[in-house]
Amino acid sequence: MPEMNMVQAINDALRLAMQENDKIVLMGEDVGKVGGVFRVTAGLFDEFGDDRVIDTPLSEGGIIGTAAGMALYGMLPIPEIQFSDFIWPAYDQIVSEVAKYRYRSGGEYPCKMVIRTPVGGGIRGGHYHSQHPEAQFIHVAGLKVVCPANPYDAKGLLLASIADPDPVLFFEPKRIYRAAKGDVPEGRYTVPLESASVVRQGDAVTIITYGAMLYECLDAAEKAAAEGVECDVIDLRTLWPLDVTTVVESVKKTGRVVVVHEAPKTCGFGSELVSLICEKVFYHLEAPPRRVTGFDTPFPYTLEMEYLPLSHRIVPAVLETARA
Amino acid sequence: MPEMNMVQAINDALRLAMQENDKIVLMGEDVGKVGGVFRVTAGLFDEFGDDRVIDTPLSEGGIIGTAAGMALYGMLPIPEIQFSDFIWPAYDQIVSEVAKYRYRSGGEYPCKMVIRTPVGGGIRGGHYHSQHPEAQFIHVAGLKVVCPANPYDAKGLLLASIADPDPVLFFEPKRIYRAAKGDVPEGRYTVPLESASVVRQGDAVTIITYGAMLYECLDAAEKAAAEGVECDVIDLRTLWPLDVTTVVESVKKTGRVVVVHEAPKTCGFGSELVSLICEKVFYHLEAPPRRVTGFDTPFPYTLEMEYLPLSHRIVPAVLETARA
Amino acid sequence: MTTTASTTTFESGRASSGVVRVLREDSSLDPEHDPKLAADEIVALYRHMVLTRITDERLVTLQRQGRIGFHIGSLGEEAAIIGSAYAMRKQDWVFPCYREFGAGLLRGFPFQRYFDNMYGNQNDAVKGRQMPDHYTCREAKFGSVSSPIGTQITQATGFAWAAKIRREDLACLVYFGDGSTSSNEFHNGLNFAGVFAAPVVFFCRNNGWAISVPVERQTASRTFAEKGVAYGVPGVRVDGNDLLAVIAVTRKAVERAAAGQGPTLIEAITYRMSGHSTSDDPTRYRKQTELEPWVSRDPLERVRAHLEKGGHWDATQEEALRTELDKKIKDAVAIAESTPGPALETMFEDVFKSLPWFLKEQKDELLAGPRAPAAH
Amino acid sequence: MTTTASTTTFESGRASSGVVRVLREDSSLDPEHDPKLAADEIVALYRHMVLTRITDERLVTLQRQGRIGFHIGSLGEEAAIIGSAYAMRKQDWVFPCYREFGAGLLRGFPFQRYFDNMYGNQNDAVKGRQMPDHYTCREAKFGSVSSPIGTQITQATGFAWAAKIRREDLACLVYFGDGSTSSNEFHNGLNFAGVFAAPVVFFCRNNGWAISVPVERQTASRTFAEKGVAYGVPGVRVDGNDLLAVIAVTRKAVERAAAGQGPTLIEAITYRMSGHSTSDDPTRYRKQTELEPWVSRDPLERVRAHLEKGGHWDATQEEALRTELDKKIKDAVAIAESTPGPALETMFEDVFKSLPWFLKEQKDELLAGPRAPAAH
Ligand SMILES: Cc1ncc(C[n+]2csc(CCOP(=O)(O)OP(=O)(O)O)c2C)c(N)n1
Ligand SMILES: Cc1ncc(C[n+]2csc(CCOP(=O)(O)OP(=O)(O)O)c2C)c(N)n1
Ligand SMILES: [Mg+2]
Ligand SMILES: [Mg+2]
Repeated sequence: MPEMNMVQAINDALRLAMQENDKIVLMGEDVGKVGGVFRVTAGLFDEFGDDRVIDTPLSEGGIIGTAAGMALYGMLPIPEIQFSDFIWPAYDQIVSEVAKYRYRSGGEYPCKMVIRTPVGGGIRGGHYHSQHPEAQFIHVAGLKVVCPANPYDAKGLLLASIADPDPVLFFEPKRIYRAAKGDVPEGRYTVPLESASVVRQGDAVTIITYGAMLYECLDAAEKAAAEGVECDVIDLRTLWPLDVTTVVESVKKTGRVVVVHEAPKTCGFGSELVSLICEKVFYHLEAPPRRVTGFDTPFPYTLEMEYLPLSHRIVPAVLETARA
Repeated sequence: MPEMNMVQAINDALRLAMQENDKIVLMGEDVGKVGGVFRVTAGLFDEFGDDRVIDTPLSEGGIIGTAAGMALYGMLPIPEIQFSDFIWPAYDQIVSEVAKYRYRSGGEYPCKMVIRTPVGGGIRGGHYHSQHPEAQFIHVAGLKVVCPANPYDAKGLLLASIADPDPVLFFEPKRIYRAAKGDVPEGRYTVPLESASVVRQGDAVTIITYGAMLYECLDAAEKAAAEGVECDVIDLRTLWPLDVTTVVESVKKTGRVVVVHEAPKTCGFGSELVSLICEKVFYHLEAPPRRVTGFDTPFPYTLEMEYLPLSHRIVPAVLETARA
Repeated sequence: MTTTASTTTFESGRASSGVVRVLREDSSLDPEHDPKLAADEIVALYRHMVLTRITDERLVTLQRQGRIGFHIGSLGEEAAIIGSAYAMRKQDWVFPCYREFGAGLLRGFPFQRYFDNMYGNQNDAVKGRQMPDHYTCREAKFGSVSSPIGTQITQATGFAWAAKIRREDLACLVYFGDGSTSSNEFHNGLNFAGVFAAPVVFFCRNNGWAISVPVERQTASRTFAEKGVAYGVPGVRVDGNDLLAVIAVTRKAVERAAAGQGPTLIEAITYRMSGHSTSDDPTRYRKQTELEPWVSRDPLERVRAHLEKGGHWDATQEEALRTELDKKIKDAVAIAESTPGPALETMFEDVFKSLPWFLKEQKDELLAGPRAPAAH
Repeated sequence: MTTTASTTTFESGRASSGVVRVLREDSSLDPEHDPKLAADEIVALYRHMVLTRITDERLVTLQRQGRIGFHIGSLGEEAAIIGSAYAMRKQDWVFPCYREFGAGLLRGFPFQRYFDNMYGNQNDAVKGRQMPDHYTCREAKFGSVSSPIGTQITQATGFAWAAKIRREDLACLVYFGDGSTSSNEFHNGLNFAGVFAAPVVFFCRNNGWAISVPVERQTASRTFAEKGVAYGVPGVRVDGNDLLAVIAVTRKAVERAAAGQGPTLIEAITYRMSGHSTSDDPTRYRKQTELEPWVSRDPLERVRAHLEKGGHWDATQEEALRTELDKKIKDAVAIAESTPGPALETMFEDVFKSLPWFLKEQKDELLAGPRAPAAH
């Protein structure tokens, strides 16, 4: 099995899907000739040509709006938004149109697409190349939201997202695009949506996370273990619909939970996780559920490592939760 | 003291503010000659002229983008978005620009404006004339979010929002634009931001809400009282920054909480309230915090009264919470 | 580069210097652009225009009586809407704005389904989920009406572009108003269509108003057609109250699209004779006198005068038609009104293809709980 | 309406048929558009262009050495940027895109502050919060750089429009690239400016590329200037590598703005001689041969040749200037590099005017907790 990084695994999934299904088109800024600013689509322009790997004008609204039209026609567009920070010009098309199309047309017009976009900080990107905007999409009915944390999952989840009948936002944690490496099977396989992965087991505290912060959580779990606190570490993989069973089972076991994400705390996805846990397993909770997240400020540049919820901030939260 | 409805009270506040401060301009679709599709700006065009009450081209992005420029210049724009469902074309300008301007310029360029927009369902508006999109703005650092529930507060909060140095989203619950009436003092007064109002007192359950749902919560509290369950009903008035003290004090007293809002449940503002309460007063909680909200579907037309979290859905939640 | 004076209406990248018109004041036809329809074709189209007109009138009445919640109609714009839809081929697709139920009906949207939509009942194709006049009909190759202004423009470009990629002989017609040219979507739809030579016909109903905002407040460009210049999309202006002229220019645009020559922007000059919708009171912002010139340009009257002049229509036929249509509408109303609303559980369907756990939970909770008080 | 051939460059609503140029191949000046600068003015501008050029080169080196994180420069676009900024009056405002540090410096943005921004240190005006090249300088009447493409265009319109409402004699210049014309913001900024006759100068640096996307993929319009037609905004094309031509057309646009004649769209034809930024490798998508014609049009060389021809500049002066600037840059780098980063608590300031309770809590928590491992 070849070792790949995330970029290669996603590239591999795209190539495979495009070979299997000629209705798939990639589109976006710089995705064609140059293969994407992160080189995720490298080589695909040469293999599939200008009709299927399309450099577009500089307009995210235009990209998603035309992709929606293509989807109505019956194509399966996979638009890329160069950085998720630049998705907002397309927000109206995504939340008012793509997300609502099947519903508002009584099922006549599904609007299937997979929107790929890099997310997250830690690459010295400052305000506008670092954000992790899942909450604004999860809140909106009609979208599925996926965020892999390793190459195996990246390929398997992307193929599953493409096969899924509903529109999917596929968030790619760019900080680990090249840093996360692992064995990736050749050929087709899928990692089912709505299935979380328990990456480390323990019965003191449940740590719930996704994307690049998984590695920080694992590091923190290691350090907590050194202090005698063993943690379940859950990589959600699909953020919405949530694999609620895995979460609930773990919290039933531990009674203690720490949620970790990069996005600002207030009204972040962590707040939904805490609320759901309260609804489902309140009487199992032995300590207040904790959130370790980005702060409620814009994403800073020089101080980005202080902004991010890295291991050094997770460890004390885990230990306090374990001992509360 | 004259009795007014919400429309009149907001109109009164705008007139007063514009008389006092000639840097205020109103702008938006149909706000001028016709006085707004809900007639909130009626008469202001005649009083202040075309330079200060401005009918704009049909583009929310253009409205907020130019308003931002005006704010940088030193004007105090009060743009109207005709329905909050139509705010998304301006989302990039609001969250990437208006919200971040002061921060990203190191304080050199504050970008003060008050964005007024009607919210909420129950007016037979279907998908696109009914939504209540506060969560997408609260999650974003740099914005204040206000939502009055009666004419007195509407005037006082709007004047406070205008006086506040930061950008404010002022959500006007359109279902009670005319239905909510009350005495409104003439002349200037303010209702401070970040101050909730305990509208009804009880020690069994804390009901937290805002906007049009306040009346449903009051009705539910009445019915619960008939069953011996007395509730605190908190009208948040300012959603963010939250008056956390009032919330915390009430939950400390009751140990039980039901949050009610129209927006979809998942990642709604209710999830933040539940999480905050868990963080602040977990050990006071005697029952799982409950959310009674809109469903995670687009806003429907024929079934809108079944979608909204009206009294008939609040009552059982309150009783169950009281008895849990 | 040098720009030269031009009388052709499709010169690439340049707005036409004139407004295309076929139906002359004396009811004869200008041969230059005459689409040469058979008399019975014109009669059929006239009948459809009358159907649209009467339906509109009836729906306003129903709204005033509180029997439906809302209506947004096409009074005065029937020639623009029906002529352009008629010019599209069977295989083509039409993306509506919200005033084009007449176009939908022409392409096969069942009349009863339209009324079901106005009532949001259980037979409504969109299952009572959207406001009245937010219909859809896939089998008529007719899109899904949405409220946010302009979104359909970009989508139509994408649809047409997809067909081009798949080498299918198909064009898209997309409707929008003068106000919608200010939206992000107009910019994106036209720009992408220009760059990728998508076979799409942009049909701007310039009806003078965007609710209360007149065209001068919408743009400083001299015409809407010449906005095509910014996108390398040829623009043409047409008398939007002239059924035959509209058919002619739209057919030409479809031919261009089919020949691989890309998009066309059509500006149909017409007038919104009613308020913006039943929620609007136009007397607040426009004088009754402004309407007068347009009354004499009534698009139905112009076709009828032409037909009568040729001996293809008379007052008896007119009366018979009106009686027939009155009954047709009455029947449709009766059925729509007596059809129950959608079942509760339909609220949770179609958000996703299948019901995820959280919607199942919410559905079960709703079904188990008490019912809402009777609406409104 | 009829469009006529035109040689004037400001004909309302029409793109110019020609490209304005002043500096001829033989280094003499075309009197038609010559802005008639004194020799020492041109020398000063030339010195500033060289400063910009060397600073650019130095920053690329610093990035390659890992001493700064990023740089996005103006190699080849100095005449467009510096000429246009120079044409603005003292009271006017400039809204940058991200390549215009040369314009900022010209208007009084302190040189040291620019380097502080590149290092995100505690003296950076934006407090190390943004990426390098995202500077601001209110006292120079210079806006705040942001990454999202185009947002400054609409804001500049609003700023200028506000000044007009307040009857202040002030114009705004706003920079953006060819790619940015596809953004929603271009559409909104120009449309609002047209309708409200805002005193704004839209300055499009057509440098041929938007990262890897060439202009043909950006729009099917024949020129960027003629996009003004869609908004009733006159457009003009200028040789963007010709300092004097840029000054001339920008001055004219400012005059129009000041005279209440509204906005102008300037398309400056130039070329991005470097990669998009230090993150980009242009050899992946463009041939080295494409650059060659532009090397001979180097905007610095053209001014220098003109100055030398008139005896206002020579090799000795050039060398002295380069030595002087090298030192100036070295000093600025040394200071910026030895200045500490912003204090931790600054992360929470300026989100709001004063610190709300939740940010106070978050700040206290951060300060009380352990520090992050050394970055990167
Ligand atoms: C994004 C958005 N903003 C505002 C509205 C409210 N609105 C509905 S129709 C309309 C005017 C549209 O005018 P025009 O495009 O000329 O079409 P017409 O109604 O004249 O056919 C407005 C402002 C909306 N539906 N969507
Ligand atoms: C909304 C948005 N989308 C994408 C990007 C990424 N991006 C940064 S610069 C750029 C190209 C800009 O090209 P152009 O406007 O021609 O300016 P130039 O860089 O050539 O000066 C892109 C796509 C962005 N910053 N903002
Ligand atoms: Mg109109
Ligand atoms: Mg460029």
